[in-house]
Amino acid sequence: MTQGTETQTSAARSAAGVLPLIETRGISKSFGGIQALDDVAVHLMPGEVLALLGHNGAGKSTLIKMLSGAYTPDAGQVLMNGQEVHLSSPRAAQLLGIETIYQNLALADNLDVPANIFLGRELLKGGRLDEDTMEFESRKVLDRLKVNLPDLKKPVFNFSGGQRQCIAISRAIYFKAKVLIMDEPTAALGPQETAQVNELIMSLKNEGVGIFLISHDMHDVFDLADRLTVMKGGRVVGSSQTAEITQDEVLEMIIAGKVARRAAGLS
Amino acid sequence: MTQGTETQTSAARSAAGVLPLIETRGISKSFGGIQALDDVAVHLMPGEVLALLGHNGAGKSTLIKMLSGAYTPDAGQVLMNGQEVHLSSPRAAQLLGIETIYQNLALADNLDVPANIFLGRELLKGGRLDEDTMEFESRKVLDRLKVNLPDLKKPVFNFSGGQRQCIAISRAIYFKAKVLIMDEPTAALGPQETAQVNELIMSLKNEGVGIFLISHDMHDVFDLADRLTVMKGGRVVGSSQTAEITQDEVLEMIIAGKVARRAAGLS
Amino acid sequence: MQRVTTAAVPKIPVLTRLGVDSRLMFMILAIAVIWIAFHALTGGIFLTARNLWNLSVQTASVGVMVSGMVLIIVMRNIDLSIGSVLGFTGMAMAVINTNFFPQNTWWGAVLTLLLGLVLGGVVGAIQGTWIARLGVPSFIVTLGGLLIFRGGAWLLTSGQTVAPLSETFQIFGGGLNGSIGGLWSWIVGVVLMAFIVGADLRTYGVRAKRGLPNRPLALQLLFTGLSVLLVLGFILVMNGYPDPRSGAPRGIPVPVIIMLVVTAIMMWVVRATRFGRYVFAYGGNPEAARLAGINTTRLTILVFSLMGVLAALAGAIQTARLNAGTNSTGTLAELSVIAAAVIGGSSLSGGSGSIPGAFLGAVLMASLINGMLLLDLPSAWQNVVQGLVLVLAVTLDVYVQKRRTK
Amino acid sequence: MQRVTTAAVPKIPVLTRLGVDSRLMFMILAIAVIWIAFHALTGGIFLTARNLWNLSVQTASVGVMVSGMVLIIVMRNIDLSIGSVLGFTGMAMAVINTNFFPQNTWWGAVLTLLLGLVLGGVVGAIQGTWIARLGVPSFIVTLGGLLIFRGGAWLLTSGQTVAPLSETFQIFGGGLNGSIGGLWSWIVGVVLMAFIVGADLRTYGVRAKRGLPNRPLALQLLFTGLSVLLVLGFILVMNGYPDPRSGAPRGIPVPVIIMLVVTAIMMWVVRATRFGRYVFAYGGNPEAARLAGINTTRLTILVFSLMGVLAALAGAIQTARLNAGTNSTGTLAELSVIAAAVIGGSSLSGGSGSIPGAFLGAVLMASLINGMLLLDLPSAWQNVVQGLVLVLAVTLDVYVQKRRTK
Amino acid sequence: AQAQKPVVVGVSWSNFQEERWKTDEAAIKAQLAKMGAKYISADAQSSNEKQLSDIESLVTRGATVLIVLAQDTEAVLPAISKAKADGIPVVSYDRLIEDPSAFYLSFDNKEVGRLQARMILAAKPKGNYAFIKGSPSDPNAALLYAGQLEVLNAAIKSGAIKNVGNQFTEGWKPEAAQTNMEQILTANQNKVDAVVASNDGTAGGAVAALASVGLAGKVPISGQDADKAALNRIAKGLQTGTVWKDSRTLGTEAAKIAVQLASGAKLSAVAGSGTFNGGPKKVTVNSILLKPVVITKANLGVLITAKWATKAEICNGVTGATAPAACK
Ligand SMILES: Nc1ncnc2c1ncn2[C@@H]1O[C@H](COP(=O)(O)OP(=O)(O)OP(=O)(O)O)[C@@H](O)[C@H]1O
Ligand SMILES: Nc1ncnc2c1ncn2[C@@H]1O[C@H](COP(=O)(O)OP(=O)(O)OP(=O)(O)O)[C@@H](O)[C@H]1O
Ligand SMILES: O[C@@H]1[C@@H](O)[C@H](O)OC[C@H]1O
Ligand SMILES: [Mg+2]
Ligand SMILES: [Mg+2]
Repeated sequence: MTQGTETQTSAARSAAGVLPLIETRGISKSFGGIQALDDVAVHLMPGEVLALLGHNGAGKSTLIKMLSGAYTPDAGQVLMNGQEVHLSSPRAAQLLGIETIYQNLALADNLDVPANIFLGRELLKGGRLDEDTMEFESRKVLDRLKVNLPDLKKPVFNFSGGQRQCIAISRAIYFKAKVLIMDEPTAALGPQETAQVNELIMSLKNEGVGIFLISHDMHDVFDLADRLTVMKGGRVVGSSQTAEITQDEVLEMIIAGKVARRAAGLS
Repeated sequence: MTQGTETQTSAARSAAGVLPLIETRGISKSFGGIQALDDVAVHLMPGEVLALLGHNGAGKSTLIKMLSGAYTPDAGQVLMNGQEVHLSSPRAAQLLGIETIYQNLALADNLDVPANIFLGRELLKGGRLDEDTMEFESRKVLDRLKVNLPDLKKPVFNFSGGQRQCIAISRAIYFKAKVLIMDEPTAALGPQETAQVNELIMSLKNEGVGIFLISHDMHDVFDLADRLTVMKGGRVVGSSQTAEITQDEVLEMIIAGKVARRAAGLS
Repeated sequence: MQRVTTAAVPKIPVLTRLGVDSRLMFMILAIAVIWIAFHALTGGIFLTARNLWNLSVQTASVGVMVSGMVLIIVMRNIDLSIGSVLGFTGMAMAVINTNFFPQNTWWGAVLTLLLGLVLGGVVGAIQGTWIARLGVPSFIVTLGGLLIFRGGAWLLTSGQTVAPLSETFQIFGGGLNGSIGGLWSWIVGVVLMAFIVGADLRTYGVRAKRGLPNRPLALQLLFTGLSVLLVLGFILVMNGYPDPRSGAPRGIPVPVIIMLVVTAIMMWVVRATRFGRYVFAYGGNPEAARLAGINTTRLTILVFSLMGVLAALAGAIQTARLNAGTNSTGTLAELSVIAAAVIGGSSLSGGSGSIPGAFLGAVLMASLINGMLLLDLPSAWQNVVQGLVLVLAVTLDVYVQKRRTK
Repeated sequence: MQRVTTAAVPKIPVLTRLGVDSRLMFMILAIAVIWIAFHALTGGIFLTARNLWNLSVQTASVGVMVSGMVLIIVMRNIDLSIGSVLGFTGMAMAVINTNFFPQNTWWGAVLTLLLGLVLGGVVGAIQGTWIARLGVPSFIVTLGGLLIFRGGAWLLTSGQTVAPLSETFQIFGGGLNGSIGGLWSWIVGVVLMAFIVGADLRTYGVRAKRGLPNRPLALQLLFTGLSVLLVLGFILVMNGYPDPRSGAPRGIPVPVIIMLVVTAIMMWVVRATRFGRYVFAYGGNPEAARLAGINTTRLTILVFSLMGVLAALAGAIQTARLNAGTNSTGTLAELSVIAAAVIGGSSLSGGSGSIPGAFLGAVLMASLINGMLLLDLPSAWQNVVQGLVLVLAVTLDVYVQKRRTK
Repeated sequence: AQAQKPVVVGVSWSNFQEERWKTDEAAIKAQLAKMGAKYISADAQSSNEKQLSDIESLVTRGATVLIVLAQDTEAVLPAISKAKADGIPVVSYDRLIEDPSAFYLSFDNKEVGRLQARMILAAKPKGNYAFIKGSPSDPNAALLYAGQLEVLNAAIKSGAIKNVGNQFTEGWKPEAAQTNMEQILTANQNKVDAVVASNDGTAGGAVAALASVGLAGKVPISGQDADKAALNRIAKGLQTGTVWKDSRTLGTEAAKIAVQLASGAKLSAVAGSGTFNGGPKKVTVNSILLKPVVITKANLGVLITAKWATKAEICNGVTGATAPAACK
């Protein structure tokens, strides 16, 4: 793939002098005959919240797993600040400042809350795990979400759906990210917890963090996102600034898989 | 526990001549020191949709697991049509007409879609599994949810979050239930799929099925539920007809754990 | 939007498209390679009717047990006791056969076998109950069983070898009188071929009528043809090894018939019965199986009982073949059986496993041992080579499977 | 709303509240019961200094390996090769020691040991790499290893036993010169006791200062006191068995020191290092561990290398103890080691396991065998009783654990 | 004081898999009972490591003298030196322990191998020989094979005898011997004229393999131990012979010697003892070597007279003209 074939939009952006924080070009991925992603191009600017929308099985989670290093694409490129990067492992993505909240939460069920929050990045003191500080810090970050956890030192196995989701969120926000990927972060959360997460998203955005937000909640999307991209059957249907589109038009894009007439120009 | 100590409300209902389809009295459950449920009484009338609300970890899932036979209570009773029943196993609950969609979905990941939908109640033909009919019937029930599944004969392991949720929903609705328990059934669903599920709830309700609906989505709750019960910290905060309470009042109940002043009389 | 793409034509694996189980194909291929290599190395001995006939008998004992082990492993359990249960029931049958029944009556042999199978079933049921009801890990319960029943085998006769057994009982071992002869082998073969052709065509027809996806007709015919040829070849081999006394073809040995029947039944159980379905559901997600209303306790007990019965069946075969009950019979058999199951694609973490795969795993292991003995390799080298081939074969298999689903 | 309730006082299990690991307590209790029972049954022989001293040496080989096996099992793997690797490295060390180094030099013994450990580490690393990089099930790779290295042990000397070893090397086996004597044992003991008191009090103080939950002071003192008494008792026992030549106390045997040091280090690794944390994270959810950025390939290789080193260490102990390299050394050791780990609470489905638990599991098994030998039971009965006690002990444990979390 | 302390004889067995050891044990027990000594024992289950622990525990249990059937004659030495240090005398039973402090009482294993070979050589002086050896981890298997070759070497060199297959038998298991024999037969198109099997268990497996190609009774085959099943085979003409080591004599002798040693007798003072230095390390030990007896169809009666086995056991199912004298 050569630079010459770059998409018009990204060329236009480069011309404007602001490079996207992260960008995909022509990403494809298939699983044993199922084409989960087909030639997907998305980009995210610093301090931008981009909502990814689409029906179930549209390919949203698969797409963001390319960006988090969980999967490697069959074809296509990922660029950060205009440079091609190779996200060959989750570690590689983390090191580039990409943090991810996975839809299936990805917790080690047999470990306690601090162990999960600091997994892979444990705090040490004098060569040994600093359990006390990790517990203290965990409590702090969890308190930001106003979640009620009876006992941090229990294995997370038996926590409720929402409690587990909060732990996964804490994991991702504790480490200062440049790009934050959130795959349906509030799906299992109660109203109060959801409000906290939404507040958090706004404050991270203001700190310049770029955020991918996958969500089925149209209200949240229109409250939080600057821009939205709709997918269907592994392809991008279209994109739009949230300010320039209505909920009904987005719904039509999701269901029909076509860009609404009025919004067509925006994509 | 004797009949004499029955709650006033249930006494009142009996007086009205309509017995609740299902009812709990004084249910308590603790897990190694954590009191997940404390003296919980709820009831559900035929054709009624009862929403269970509450913060994360309030005990909603634990409560409904008592009704589905997944857990046995430490103390308390369950009654169906006024008769005490012993829901000692999921099978026992199924036989009494109680179907459940669990929050964690509970699918056998290595089996395909029809095998999961008919798990435990496989169709036979001439003594052997009738795979073809099961596939056909699965397709039918899935189509009602308008979900897009590329290949029914694949293990469900790799399906997307929403696809898996639709399979779990199909499992529960295929078998005609008297009581349907839905623990956050639309949490991972796209807008179209959610609309279908909501429609389904209304039609089952009209057929006289009693439905427990656990949901964090206030819109859905007010659209679908006849009555709602709010829990906090393992106890019931209060109940109300949806028609007689506002969303804000409910939110206050969830967060403060107290019955809103205006709604107090209703509980 | 302009498309920026590098290829990515959706590639449905060709074998899947053709409705072929790539794992089984691979294993058959691996066995074929091993067979041909041994044939060359032994100067043309390996692939003689005589050696293949022997190989089939040598496979029988593990082959009978391995399908039971697949179910156990699929259910996230393990059974370490089968070697001891084999020895214990084998010794019990030897004692029963020589002491309690008149020699050389049909019913004496059959009754001995039945008592042995019941004993195996009871032993399995006890272990299964312990595991399912009390929640003790199967590793521990069956390790206890290994010790207890190995001791038990010794105690039955204070370590004395019990021999000889009745001629009728020896039939289960496939010795001189232990095969069904040329005529019966042909009858079995023809029935089998007719069945294959009938079943294949019927399935094809039904699927075609219902509009369900089918292999291309030519391919289906090729497959049916190959299956028929396989059966034909098998019968020819079995009849190609004459009885030294009469020169008449021996035909299929009884233990091999037992093994094939067990395998066929178990394949059917897994594919077509609720029981089989539940075993796999439990393996995939025990909690989901329970929540679906499956009686998982009973399921576990059943599977362990079945394993016990199969171990006893293998005990009968071994004891009859050796024409003696010895206290060492079956020692370490658990290892061969578990290995065959794992080679055949059972995962010790549960949820996956295949009966025909495990059967082929048993054939592969037995072929290795058989071939190396023909080469008269010193036993230390046999160990080394067996270890290497085992690892390499499975590595290749894993590699092929990965490429396929990539 | 009127309250309708039947009891349900929240019951925090008393042991948890007191900060006691109920599983370890149970195992210690089980061992105590077994010890006392044997003492009574053997007419006062079991609990003599001499027998306990022997028991400690008999535990050493399994005790050294079991902590490595815990990590392997926690990571959802298994290592069947350790018995063979033990035998192979043991034989290699015997050959090295007798052929390449001048007898009876310190450095000769130490270098032999080091070469052996390196060999074990390499063997483990190869197996681990195969498992982690090629994705072949550990059961198969290490089953291959079992065969290959057992053959290898034979081939090293064509099956000949290699003996005798240098006197200095024999020290690793705990024979006549293989213990550290009375004085040094006391020194070790006092240092240990001081350490326990110091560490316990410091931890208590720090937690108290930070306002973290602590045991009641009296209880803490009781616990510290008990630990000190345990060490004291241990030293007294070790010094209670005199050297027959001089009548002077033998003191702690070298293999027992090795076992205790390995166990202590491994406990520390699991509790306090990232490596240990990652092993458990991987066991709980391999995918989550990978997504958290952990290099799971390297982790697997490391764990298998560690296991190889420990197997070689056990090989040195066994070989030195036998004062001979034999090609059968270590046969079936894998079974004892896995059993000890499982008895100690490791689950073969991964994610859970405990080093001190496994250590106690090893002690329990060794006690059973040792005690049974002191009784005049025929060996077949010993097998039966050993199997029964094993199953019963774990059943009780499971029962206690269940009641606790109910 | 020594005399007042009761004699406790600790016997460490290598395993109980072959049925002969039960007979040995019974003989030792009976003799000790007669002499008022106590018998205690342990079974190492074919493990060197376990034998070490076994001997330790026998001493712990108060053994004043040991009878050791060594699993590995080298690896047992540390236990012997420990015993020596404790002043406990040792009888090395059946298998040589090359330590001057142990009294060697045995049927020479190499000699057993020689007898096996001679028995077969007499029946088939020429032709293709197959060897069914013992367990690869049992050093005695190697000794037996060495003895067999010693006798046959000349004929092998001259080409009269061809070694067409020799396999160890994992764990002395008859079923393993059976498979090994089947493969040797296949590899040689049945052209096997004689089989040297190292004991009766493995001979049983080999005979089963011969039977399935109709060669049982036609191919000479050796054995050792005079197991009852083997005696029956000999009577039926399915096995040429076995080497009978009257383990009752061995056991009785061992018991007597042990009691003597326990009461302070010098090794060299044991009645009838000589010295032996034929071991691999040429260590000189005090010894009594009993004579193994070759049993064939011709002298089966000896065993009946000696009450080793009953006529019913030996002659079970033996009928007709070919029946040996003992069964008539
Ligand atoms: N590992 C995999 N193997 C096979 N198929 C897969 C795999 N992962 C995803 N798929 C398939 O790819 C498609 C896209 O899945 P994906 O999880 O990306 O959907 P999604 O848009 O996130 O849906 P949802 O809203 O339900 O979470 C689905 O059809 C799914 O079945
Ligand atoms: N098996 C268990 N063992 C221990 N604690 C448990 C177990 N199940 C639930 N809990 C605890 O009980 C409390 C109630 O959990 P439950 O799952 O019922 O909450 P919920 O109301 O369904 O929450 P959510 O909205 O997040 O799903 C939580 O604090 C949880 O940690
Ligand atoms: O008697 C034989 C013995 O000498 C040998 O060591 O082991 C096998 C036995 O049959
Ligand atoms: Mg998704
Ligand atoms: Mg819940």
